[in-house]
Amino acid sequence: MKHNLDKLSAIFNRYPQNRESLIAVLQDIQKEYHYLPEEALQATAKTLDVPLSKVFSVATFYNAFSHYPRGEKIIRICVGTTCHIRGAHLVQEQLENRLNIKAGSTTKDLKYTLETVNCVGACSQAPVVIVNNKYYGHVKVSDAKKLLRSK
Amino acid sequence: MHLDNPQQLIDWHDKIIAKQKKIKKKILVCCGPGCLANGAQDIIDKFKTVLKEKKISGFTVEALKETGCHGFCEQGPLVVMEPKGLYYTKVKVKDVEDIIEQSIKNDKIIDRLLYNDPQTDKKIERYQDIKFYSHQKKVVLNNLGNINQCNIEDYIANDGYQALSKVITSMSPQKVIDTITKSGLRGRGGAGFPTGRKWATCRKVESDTHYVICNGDEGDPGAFMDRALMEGDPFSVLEGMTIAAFAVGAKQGYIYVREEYPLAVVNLQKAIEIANEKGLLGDNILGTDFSFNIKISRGAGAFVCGESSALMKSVAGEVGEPRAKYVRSVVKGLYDRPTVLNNVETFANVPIIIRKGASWYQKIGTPKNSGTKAFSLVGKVRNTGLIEVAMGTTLREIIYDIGGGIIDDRPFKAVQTGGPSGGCLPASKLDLPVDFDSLNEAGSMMGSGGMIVMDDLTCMVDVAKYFLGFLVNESCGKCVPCREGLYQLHALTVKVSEGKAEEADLEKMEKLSEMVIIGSLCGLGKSGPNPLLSTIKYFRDEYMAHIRDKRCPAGVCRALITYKITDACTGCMACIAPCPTNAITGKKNEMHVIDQELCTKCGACFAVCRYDAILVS
Amino acid sequence: MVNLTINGRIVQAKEGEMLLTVLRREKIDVPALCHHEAVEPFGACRLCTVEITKEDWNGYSNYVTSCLYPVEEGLIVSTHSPKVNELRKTILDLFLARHPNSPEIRQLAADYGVFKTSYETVVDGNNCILCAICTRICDTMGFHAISTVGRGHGKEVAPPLHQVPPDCVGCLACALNCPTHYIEYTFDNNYLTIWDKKFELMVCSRCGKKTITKEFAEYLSKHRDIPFSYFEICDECHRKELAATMGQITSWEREA
Amino acid sequence: MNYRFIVRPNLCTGCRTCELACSFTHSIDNIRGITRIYPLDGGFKDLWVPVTCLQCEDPACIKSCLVDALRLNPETGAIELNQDICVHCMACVAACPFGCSIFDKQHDIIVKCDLCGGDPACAHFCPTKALEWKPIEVKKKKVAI
Repeated sequence: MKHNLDKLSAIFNRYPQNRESLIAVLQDIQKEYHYLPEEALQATAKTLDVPLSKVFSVATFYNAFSHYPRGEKIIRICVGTTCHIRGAHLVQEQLENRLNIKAGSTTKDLKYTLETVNCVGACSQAPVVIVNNKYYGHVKVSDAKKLLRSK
Repeated sequence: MHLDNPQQLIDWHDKIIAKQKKIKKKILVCCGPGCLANGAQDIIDKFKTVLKEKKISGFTVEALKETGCHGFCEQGPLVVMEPKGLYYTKVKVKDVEDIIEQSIKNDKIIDRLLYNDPQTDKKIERYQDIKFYSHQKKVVLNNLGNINQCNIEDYIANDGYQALSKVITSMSPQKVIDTITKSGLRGRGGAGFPTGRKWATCRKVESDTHYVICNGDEGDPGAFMDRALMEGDPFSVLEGMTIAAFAVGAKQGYIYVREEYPLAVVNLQKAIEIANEKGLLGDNILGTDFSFNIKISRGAGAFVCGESSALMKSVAGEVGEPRAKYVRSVVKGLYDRPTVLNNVETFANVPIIIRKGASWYQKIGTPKNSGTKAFSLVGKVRNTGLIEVAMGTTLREIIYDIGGGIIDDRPFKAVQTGGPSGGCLPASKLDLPVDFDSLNEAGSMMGSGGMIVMDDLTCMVDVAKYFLGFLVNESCGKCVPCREGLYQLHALTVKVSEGKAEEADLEKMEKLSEMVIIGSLCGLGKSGPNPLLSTIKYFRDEYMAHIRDKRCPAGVCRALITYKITDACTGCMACIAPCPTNAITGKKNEMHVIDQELCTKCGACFAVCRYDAILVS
Repeated sequence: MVNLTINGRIVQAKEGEMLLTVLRREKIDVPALCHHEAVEPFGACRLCTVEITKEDWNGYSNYVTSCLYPVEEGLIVSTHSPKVNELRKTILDLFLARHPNSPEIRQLAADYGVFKTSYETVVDGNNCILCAICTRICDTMGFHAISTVGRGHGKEVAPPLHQVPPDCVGCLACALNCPTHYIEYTFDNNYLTIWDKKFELMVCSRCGKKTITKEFAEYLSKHRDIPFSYFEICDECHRKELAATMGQITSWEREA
Repeated sequence: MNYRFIVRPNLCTGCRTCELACSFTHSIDNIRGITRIYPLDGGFKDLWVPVTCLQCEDPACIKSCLVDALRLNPETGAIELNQDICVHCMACVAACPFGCSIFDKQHDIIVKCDLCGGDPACAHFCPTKALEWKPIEVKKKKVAI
């Protein structure tokens, strides 16, 4: 996939160009493109003067980074302890079945991405599902359909 | 305005107080994580638009405060009206006009928004009278529900930066360390290492530079105290760090915030900019030759980065793999320089201790565990939220007095503290005083302060399996006992939960756990088996039920349960649609049946049944 | 100099030395799979764990990886205490569950009396034990061609982007130092293939013997200030050349 | 006392005793090592040249070693290869312009002359004094040939 990499230089310019900025730069790239395109990783390595292997190592170590394009609608299921004991795994399974994908992947039509997240600190609303940054609390198994339709 | 000497800070403080005195009525809207998830932002916006449209004499937008977490998340979104302390719960956007019209303009109380005490079934007007609040001791969280999140004037009006001013003008670094040592403050991140001793060691190490790092990587699932502090009272964290920097001689500090907390990053960044602008951070603080800068370092989703050496690697832009700490990080930390690393709550305690004195602080709590501790009280407890209690408060007080007991009055089964490094304590430990040492002794740990209450519908094998699964995902993969050992422990718990385990497996798990504890490189592995060991210790019967009787008493482990519809079924058809595999059949007003072949035991029917007609066995 | 007691024997060591170095010097057999003197100690395999105590520790003892533990005055070390042996057995048992086909692991496990894993065999386990010797050597040599990728149980060693590693020069150090010989490479005529990258080998211009890869020679010549011509003939032909030159000089001496 | 390793090709008879001495001295586990010294045909009648490491002052082997396994032993003047550090990349073998870093197939290691730690066996056993380990006066000078 070809990308408009013009936005990269703006991201690089936000930080001092050294190793310490690596994670911040990758986060901004992730925010911009919703994943880390290969070309962007290569450009990052070059600009920050960090070996490509190290960039890749960091990019695959941390959960926050994805390496494939993500869907229009990103559904994140909180699987923190509280959400778990209040049935988050059941909600997860529902969503997985409905979308026919496992958590951590994207539907083929690039409509939905299903992800899990370890606690978003909204435990009083458990179980919590976040759809494109909007929080849904006290989610029930039967809410799966509603979540998929939500904006 | 840039403050060039301590006197200017005092003048400014007085000016703010005078200005704020003029504001008679205040509306405090809680913008803590829980309330935001429940739509507090919409309420704020609505207040703003309504206040713009309707001019109310003596009341402007300035009196509207977007505060940090007020605590009682279960009842959110919360709106508090000062000076009376009038307390509205579960406020919706449509209530906003009513609140302005009735409570602001006409000083009337809106009954339907008041908190209803479930025990007495009476409405309570002021939050101070609610048991959830009255049993707490708020020290470090005191600002949270009261001041605007990123407003330095509010912070200064509440005695903010007085401690820093005192430190800079009248204390030597050694005296600061002595005060902290005397206060008995122990690290709030989990292990409880004496903060004063840590600072003293760091100060003694000769180096071209020292670092101060604030650990805001609150990774324990079920904990959000640090998030609430960073979002709701960022200046207290900055002030605490600045004092620490003064004490150990650091010029550069970092705050490591986990990426799941975007608002914390925004608020801290804002606070840093403001503090820099005012001369309370940066070069020549308050006109002295003491300089200290703080940089935010965002985590990227790795639980292991809560471990100090992994965190420091992450700050340096590397993979967050811990290193062996035979040489401690106070001696050789970030970039091999002496580094003080404390957690958010620890730093937030510092200005209060300096301001009010070590002996004042020491009197709170118990002799070896002074002060208070913030907890996020969550799970199957009635009143979930953010709380703060004096050290030594018993679990019973926390769960029953503050927490209001278990949801639906079900029996209490266990409380989990310390996250994936902690353990589950049973009912027999309810009178345990909550402090570092007692929890350790009981096989759990304080951790950063998540407290997850579990009822009889929670399966302890499932909890152990959950935590081990979590750790398998979060292990960095460097050392073998953690990478392979936890993986095998998880596999064994799966075996138990599927009813495939033998009695010998239990012993095998205990043995392997011991080896993982001895053999692992960092704290993640060394404490990883705790949830398993503590559940085996206190809930052995439940394991045996899975192993011997192939039965899950809590009705959670899917391989061992079946869903059946009993004669209580009214044939309402409510369960038919939610069933994802169409396993339920039945006609209206006739008893339904679950096809066991098709049933995936997802629990969807159980959740919707209003007649308790679905039996889990 | 510091004095410590190892398995009841008093031993002297230099300050700052790591315990494992001392153990190796004293010919005490302590297994270690992630240790290589060319790189910094790592502490991943945990096999070199020993039990330590001191007289004033009131009977308390600790378990530390000797590769990373700096020697201390008065340290009392036991390298094969029952707990330590049990730990090594457990680790090898865990290894065996994941790498059942590695002859090296099987041998070491057998030495500790483990012949069959008592745990569930990991599906699609390979022979990479993630000791990271390869990546660390690659880093130390300055290439940074490969690294660990991912984390936890799914961690692996791989070139960046799982593609042909641009920075690899084919020095083979990764493969040659792998304790389980997991990293594959093939020689085919004048080519070496490793990490799916094909390298042309230098061929001795006199005898046709193959030496290091051309890229490695170019790297050394560029970064280490060694004339490229040095790499154009093999060691044997270099020696012959030297003999001829010295022969020539000696013959002049004889004539004189 | 400073010693120098002296090689006199015109005294060499090509008897190859040095090779044997070297090989035996560098045995590992009773298996002979490869020789680090080679009496080679000098190109003239009855002329043999014992070729071994010249312990150069600006050694290509040290420059080529990326893991710092080759170091000068200031006591003997020998450039020694630390086998524990060596990663067997063959850089020194390829880089030495005199071919004196050698791959020992028998033991799968790279070897080079280490002057036997200060008492070279080859010189010891050389019947004709073509090889000599001699105390010399300290002069700032290259190793004499």
